[in-house]
Amino acid sequence: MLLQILVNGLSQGSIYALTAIGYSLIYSILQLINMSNAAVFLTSAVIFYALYTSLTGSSIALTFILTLMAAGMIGYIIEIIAIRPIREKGDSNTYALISSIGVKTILEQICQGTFGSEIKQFPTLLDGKYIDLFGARTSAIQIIIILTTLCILGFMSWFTQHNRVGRGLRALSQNIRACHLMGMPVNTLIGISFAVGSMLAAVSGVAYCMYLKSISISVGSAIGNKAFAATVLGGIGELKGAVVGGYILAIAENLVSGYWSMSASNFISFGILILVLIIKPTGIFGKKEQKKV
Amino acid sequence: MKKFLSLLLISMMIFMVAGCSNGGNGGGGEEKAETAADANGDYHIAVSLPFTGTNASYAEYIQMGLEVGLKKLEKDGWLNGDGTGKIILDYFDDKNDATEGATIAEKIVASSDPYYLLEIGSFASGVSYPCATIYRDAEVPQYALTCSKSDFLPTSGDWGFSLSVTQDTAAARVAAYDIEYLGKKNIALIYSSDSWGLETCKYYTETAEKLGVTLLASEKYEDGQQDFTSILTKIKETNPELVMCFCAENDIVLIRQQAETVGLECDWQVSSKSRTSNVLQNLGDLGENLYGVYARTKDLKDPVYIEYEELYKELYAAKFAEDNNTTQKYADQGYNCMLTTIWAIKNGGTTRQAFRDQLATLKDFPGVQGPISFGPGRRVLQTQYLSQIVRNEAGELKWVNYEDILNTFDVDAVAGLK
Amino acid sequence: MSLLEVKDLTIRFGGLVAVDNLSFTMEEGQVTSLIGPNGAGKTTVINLLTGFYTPNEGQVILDGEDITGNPTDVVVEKGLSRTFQNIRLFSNMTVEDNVLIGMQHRIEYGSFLSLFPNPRKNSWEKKAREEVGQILQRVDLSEYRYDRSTSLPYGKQRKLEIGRALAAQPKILLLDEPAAGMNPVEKRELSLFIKSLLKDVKGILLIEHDMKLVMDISDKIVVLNHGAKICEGRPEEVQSNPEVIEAYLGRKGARNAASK
Amino acid sequence: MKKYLDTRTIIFIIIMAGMAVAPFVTDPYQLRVLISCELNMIFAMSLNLLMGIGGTVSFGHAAFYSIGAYTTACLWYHFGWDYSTNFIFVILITGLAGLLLALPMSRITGRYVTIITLSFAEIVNLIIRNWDPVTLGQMGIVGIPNITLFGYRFKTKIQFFYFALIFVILTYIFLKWLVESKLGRNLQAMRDDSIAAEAMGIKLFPNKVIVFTISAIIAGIAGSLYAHLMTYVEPATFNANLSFNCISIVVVGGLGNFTGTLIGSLFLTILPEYLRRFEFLFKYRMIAYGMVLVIVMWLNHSIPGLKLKQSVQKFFARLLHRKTADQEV
Repeated sequence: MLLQILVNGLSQGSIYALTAIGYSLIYSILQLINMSNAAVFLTSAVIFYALYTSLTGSSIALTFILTLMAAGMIGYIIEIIAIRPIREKGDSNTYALISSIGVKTILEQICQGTFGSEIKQFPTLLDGKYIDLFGARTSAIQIIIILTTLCILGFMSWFTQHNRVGRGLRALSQNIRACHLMGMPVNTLIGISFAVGSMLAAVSGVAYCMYLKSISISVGSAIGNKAFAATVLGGIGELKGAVVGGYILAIAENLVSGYWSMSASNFISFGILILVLIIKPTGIFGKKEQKKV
Repeated sequence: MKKFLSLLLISMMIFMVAGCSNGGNGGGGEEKAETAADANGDYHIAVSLPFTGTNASYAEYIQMGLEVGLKKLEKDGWLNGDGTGKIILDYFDDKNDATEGATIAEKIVASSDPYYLLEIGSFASGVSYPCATIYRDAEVPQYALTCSKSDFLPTSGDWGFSLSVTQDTAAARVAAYDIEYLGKKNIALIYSSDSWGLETCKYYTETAEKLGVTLLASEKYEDGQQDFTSILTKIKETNPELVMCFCAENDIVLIRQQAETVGLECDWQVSSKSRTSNVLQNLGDLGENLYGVYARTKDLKDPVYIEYEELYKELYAAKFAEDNNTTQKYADQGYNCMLTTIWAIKNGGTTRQAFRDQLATLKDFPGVQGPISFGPGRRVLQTQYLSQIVRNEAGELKWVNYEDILNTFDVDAVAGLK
Repeated sequence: MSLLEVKDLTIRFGGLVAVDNLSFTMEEGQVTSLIGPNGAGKTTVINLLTGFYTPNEGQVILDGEDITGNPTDVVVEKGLSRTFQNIRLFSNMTVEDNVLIGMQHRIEYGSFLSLFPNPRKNSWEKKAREEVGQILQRVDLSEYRYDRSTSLPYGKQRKLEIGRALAAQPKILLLDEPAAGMNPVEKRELSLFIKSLLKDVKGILLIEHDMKLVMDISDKIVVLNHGAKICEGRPEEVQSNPEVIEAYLGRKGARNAASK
Repeated sequence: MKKYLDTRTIIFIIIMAGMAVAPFVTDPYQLRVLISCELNMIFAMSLNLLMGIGGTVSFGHAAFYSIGAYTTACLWYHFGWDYSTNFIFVILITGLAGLLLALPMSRITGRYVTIITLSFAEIVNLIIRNWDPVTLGQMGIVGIPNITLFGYRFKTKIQFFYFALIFVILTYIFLKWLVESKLGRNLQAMRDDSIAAEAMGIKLFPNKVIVFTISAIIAGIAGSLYAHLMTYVEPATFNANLSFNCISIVVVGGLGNFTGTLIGSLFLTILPEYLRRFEFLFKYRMIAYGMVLVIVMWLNHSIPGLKLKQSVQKFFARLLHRKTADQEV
């Protein structure tokens, strides 16, 4: 039983982690909590479903790539429409926050309008195959999700360390004005960071619906808050923090709902978050900001 | 430029406050018109349903049922038979939110042009409840067709109506079927944590105790929950014979699929709320032998049903085909609601008070789900049968009703309702 | 009995000794300057005096009272108020409100009385606003009274910050590089202004890089290098002290200067 | 000289006069919309105190709103007290909740404060959902009666409207006193630059606790009025959207500008109702609402914040032959 819970925790943790990386990426650059990230999670799942049923028919891979591109575009457009005008005016983040809430409402309502609120079947990979992992019954899709998350974490750490654009993003997170002075295309880079964040949300959205083998419009609501909590738990702004935070949260939740009750598990996830923040305000991996006078 | 924009916005706002009146003159339509019909003899009915938000699909089905009912009336030449006396429906979207629902209720009550004869109420009891006091005070009939909370009718004074069996009766009957008829003794329960889930779970447990069965586990889940693996793992430990689910149809699909991943083998029972074609379709083979409860006599030879199905296909052919040639459960209830409303108006219910009195006397009305009548306190007297997804000879999975069950098994007596 | 006594003040950040048992005194009615090359630990000393950091060892005695390790708000009440190297005005507040914040610890009505109009609050508010008028007169910013503080030109913002510090009626006014970013004319005006401030406060501790300004108005100079005091005395003595020159110009520089 | 009649107070008086006359010219539906505006005004003003003056961006302000509503509902359900005694308990319990939320603030600054408020709101909602013996959990509490104050029952909606209007006026005036007092200034100083504020002798933590407690109490009062208005409370209505709507009202109205909050409440409460009458918008009403949020953020982030140009200010100055300045506190 314990092992089963751990495996469930790992796969759910991966879902949280993927979305959390998106939150963390954008936060580290703009110190902005991008509320529309959860809406992109839902929108990309709906786009995948729409593409799968209408255009590309059978091949999951092609649909997945198209969805990723669409999600990247959505992320870029969100940045241009909702965030850039405010950011360039140098206004405080609260205003960018409100416009990202506006975008969240718009995206959610469009999905609601077009998709309807009925549940629908969602294609999945290697359906029905179960592997007996030391007595814990894990479905193939769970393994795939865990592996993809680890690969993406590897890719992201490579991307931010060695790739030119990735290093640009990391530079941005240190000091945007300096990047301006260095002649870096700050606006496009921030646009790319939104696009990357959205793509990550798309991956986790589609993966989650594949795990559930079905899709409905309320799929994003629970995940949005939890992923956000995971980002903070791991230390906001730290990519590996988002992943570790996601896993800790998911495993704790599954343990509690396994041995106690599901409604208690929500208590636990937010309870842990507050406890960690009180003990170490910047989260597990976060660096303590020096109080400069 | 900015100054112009600010003045534009502020003036727009003042215009909006005035614009909100949409024709309603001051003081609202309190005066008792001797007939609710407007200038050209048509009757206006307000419909407040959650067209956006979580229960949006149910709202659409009810709307389909109402429209099919209107189509039937149109075929019979409207109310007076000669093309006059139309019924006009005004739809409102309450977003499944109590505050929104109450605001709409005030709008309906206050509006004198169009003057609403009655209001066909919201889907969830959480939204119909705050409106009940508003309609009771303004003496406007509230037809909350899907409200199944036991104390909704008393709260709405004598102006509230509902077409669905109250939770206490429905839950007791399901328990009786599971324990006595199907002979299941080891039962686990999964229920949604909204007011409907809580109440049905309470009555189900009570009846089970009366019949000497204590539940192995009863697990509550928060709405919006998608991943049930932890609950199902826990229930698997208690290895039950039957799992009873008081959940919405979307959740049943998730639970049944995830039970497969967790490896929980047992029988499954759902309440009437999720005994729908949608569940049938989504579950596919997993749905086999899924028990359900249903009030409908799927008697294809029943003329009322045949006429309903024709009109339904005429208006919603694509949806009909998509649901492999069955009409949606909530559309049937919408249709029943429309038929009973038309019947009440035709038999003298032309003012709000008259309509209320007339509708309260409903007895053995030939509805699509068999005869409907309002017992004492306007509670719906309707029998409910056990039903199951069974593979017919052609190998297709279909919902089947065990209608002859009542000849050998008096469910109400067993459930202690008599 | 000197106005301020600092006895072997020390603070360590991990291995680094930022201030190495520094001792100096300030006398009443004098402008004492604290100078030293960049990174000598001047700002750290200020933070130690004003209670932002608590020292590992040593004592700070203000007008006979030991204020070592006291939190900032207690230090201000005891009579030590400061300005900042990079101007820290309250950006969304008017000039008047900024000065009112400066004197807030002298306005004697608590949070509870703030919640509703009462005679005590009204009288204190009236008195405070009159005093603000005088202070703004003193730093000649009266006509900007209702303007937003950040809308003032740079020089005037500096003056406002000094005005705000004055509003606390401190015993010692601590000026952290007030002349930074000023042209010679403004500097000239500033040095006269600082001299005139001695009428309002008992002593002024000045931290400044501009040697001409420091030599011009200081009665006593303390020179810091790498967190340790290398010289304390009158401007003339400090000017000719070889260690000071070496600290500023480096050994080679010192030799050239000496040979000239 | 005391600026009694700066532009903000004048606009406040105009709005209140308009509202006072409203019941005579509006039908019950419009009156209901205006009552919702009133509750949003009180609720948004409390958040504006926390955000605009206190500098804390709170994502979970609906928590205090729900605590206020549920305190009233539970006390009536279990003990049947009338509004006068309930009111005292609403103040006590929401004040306590505000205090509880302020405690972690001593160690935490900046962005993390927002995250703590979000988690706090989620936990409060979960407690209400699952504490069945007291709050009846998801069943909701039904049949909350009209407000009875010292025997007098506020039966009709119009009486309720004026009862709520009194609260709006009292809150506005109370907050105006607070902002123009030593406490108000200290809070704004802490908001603008906490290090400089500390250097001026302001004790950060006690002030934080006070602003959280007062803001929580005012939000709690709005919640208790909501409970009596709706006669039915259930946990689902106090969700995250309630907090986000309130943040939008405050920001659209202008941070720290209480008159702006009144205008913001009117604008963002009437807008969805007004959009209801457009047929083509039937299902996509909320999309228009989202777009308005984004557009207002473009327009220099608030309507009143569009800086009524000097001419308007000068007009009032000449009118009252007083010197007024662009008092953008």
